[in-house]
Amino acid sequence: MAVFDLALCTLILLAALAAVAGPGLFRAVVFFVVYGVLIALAWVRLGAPDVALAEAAIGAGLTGVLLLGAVGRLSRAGADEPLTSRIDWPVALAAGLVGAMLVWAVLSLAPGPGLAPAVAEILPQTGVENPVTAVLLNLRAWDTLLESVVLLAALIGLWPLARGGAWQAAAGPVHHALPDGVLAGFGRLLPPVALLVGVYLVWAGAYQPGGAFQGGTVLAAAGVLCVMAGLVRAPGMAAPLWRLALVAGPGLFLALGVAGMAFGGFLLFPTALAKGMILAIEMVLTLSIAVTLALMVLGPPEGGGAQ
Amino acid sequence: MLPAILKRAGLFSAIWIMLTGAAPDALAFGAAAVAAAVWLSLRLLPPVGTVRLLRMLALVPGFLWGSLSGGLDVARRAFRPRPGLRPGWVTFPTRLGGGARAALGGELSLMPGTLAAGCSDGRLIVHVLDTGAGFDQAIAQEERRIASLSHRA
Amino acid sequence: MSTWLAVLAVGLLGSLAAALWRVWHGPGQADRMMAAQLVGTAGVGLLLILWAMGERAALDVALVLALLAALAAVGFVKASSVDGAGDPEEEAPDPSMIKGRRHDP
Amino acid sequence: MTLDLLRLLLTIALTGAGLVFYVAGTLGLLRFPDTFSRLHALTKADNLGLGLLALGLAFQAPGWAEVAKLALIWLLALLAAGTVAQLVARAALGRGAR
Repeated sequence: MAVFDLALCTLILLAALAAVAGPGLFRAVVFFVVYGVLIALAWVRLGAPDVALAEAAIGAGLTGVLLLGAVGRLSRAGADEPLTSRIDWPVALAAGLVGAMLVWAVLSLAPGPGLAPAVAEILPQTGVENPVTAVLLNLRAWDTLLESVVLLAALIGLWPLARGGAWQAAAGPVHHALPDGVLAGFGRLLPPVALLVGVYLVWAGAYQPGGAFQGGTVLAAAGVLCVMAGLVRAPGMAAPLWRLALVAGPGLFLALGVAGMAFGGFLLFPTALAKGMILAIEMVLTLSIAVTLALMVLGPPEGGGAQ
Repeated sequence: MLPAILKRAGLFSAIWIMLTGAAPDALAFGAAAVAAAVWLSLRLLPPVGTVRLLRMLALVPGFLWGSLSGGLDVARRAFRPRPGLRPGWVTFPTRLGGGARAALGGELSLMPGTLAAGCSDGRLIVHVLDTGAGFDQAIAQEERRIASLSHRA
Repeated sequence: MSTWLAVLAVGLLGSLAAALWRVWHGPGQADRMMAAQLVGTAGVGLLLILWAMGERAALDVALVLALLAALAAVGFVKASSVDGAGDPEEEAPDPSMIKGRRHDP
Repeated sequence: MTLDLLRLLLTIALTGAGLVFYVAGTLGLLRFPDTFSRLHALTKADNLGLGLLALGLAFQAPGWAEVAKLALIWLLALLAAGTVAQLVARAALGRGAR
């Protein structure tokens, strides 16, 4: 498999180079989509299937839609193809420097098992069987809590770009499709299956690779497809229930973290209750992540009526 | 309405079991997920008639065979020194409505020599690899098969 | 068995690499997009092989990749519609392109 | 011949055939003269390749659950292929995507 790994690394570098330095926006975006598939393979080879799952869902599903939509918009505005293959030297220098530092950091890593034994030792007290979930939602819950807040902040940052300042209107442009066409047909069939897969990934997260982020991304993709197929109107931010869906995950996480203070400290989950608490956080967080990601991909409101 | 709900619930339960390998502690999660999937599917695809699931199963071998010969056909052309293509377009009137038409298009795209590009003015637009080959009857036959699946109430 | 799987994986990766040529050369946007689709299908195949080699979770990664395989293409056809929010099937096809035969019963 | 050997041979034969179809799809994508013919090659050959690969590997699956998941993966890939072929072909028929 050494040949395979070497070939995979070469392809990743080629795809990355073509995406960054190749001429033409559209080509760059397609190479970025391809790069996502290759990176997912690399994560599996590195024994990190959790990351591979997230990459497959985000890279293959959502970023493609987002970036291709952006290219289409630039082209309609007559502003596409501003990219020349001219290299921006200061940026290249800075990126090269960071790259060299990363290479140095990797090479200077002491060989050894890392933190895995320490996690394995404490795993029974965390309430879950998947060590990655244990780290994300118990041992380093701070990180995950802040990440979920960052996601929300990104969406709030996107909202002021609403056309005409109507940020409470339905997200994105008003999508439409031939009601009995191919696109609508696909949009009628796939989302229920995607919903099942998304919930499955959340359930699986307690035992094996999976979790709120991966599941939420798949659910977001299902929602985006429903809207893009013209079957469901995108939600608007005037609706209190949608706002609740956005903040419920980080909110519950924060509340249970504060409750943990009764047991010794912020975000400290007592072993007996940890499983239930983590499960509750995961489920509600999945919903929030799904709604946040879907609204980000659909884009700021463009003046269509809200739901 | 009830038969549609039951059929879909059965189908989604089967998918859930395929996903989880019938793990017993996944059943509660599964019940909720299947209920949500049925609700979503009824909202996206309201039942307009009955779909004959058994007859659909009966069509599977024919579909697999078509898919196999479709793959063999392009593989042969791809490996030959000269692919021998005479590509062109044909348009067909179709009476199929809604999802059935998209299904026919998708199926034709996996069969030998034909590739659908949706509809326009009630005509199915089909790209064929070899305009000299007889595909008219094959397309008509697929249309009849798909039409036999649904039964409008 | 594991040798055979490794051969299979390298062969499939070679097929994937050749598709990158089409992404680079196009010429049309549709050509680049379908080459990306091929990379996705080959990626699913490679994940199945990695699963057979003992990476249990690769099967779920393949599942997610196959589930969302069409999403980028859906984004592409939406973005290339007139207003960026439509459906290519709503628009009449270019008549000069399909000047082929009409078949009527 | 033992059952294990038979399973091994079936796996090798089917996955080998799957690889051939993948290569055929790629060759078609590179060699066929126009966008739509290339779309034929991609849609038909690749999904047959994936199907054969999945079927071959199913003989090595530890249990029925994995076999079921392999089948589900192939079905989803087929649905995606049938949809993408039609959508991309139609988009290429319009103005923008050529």
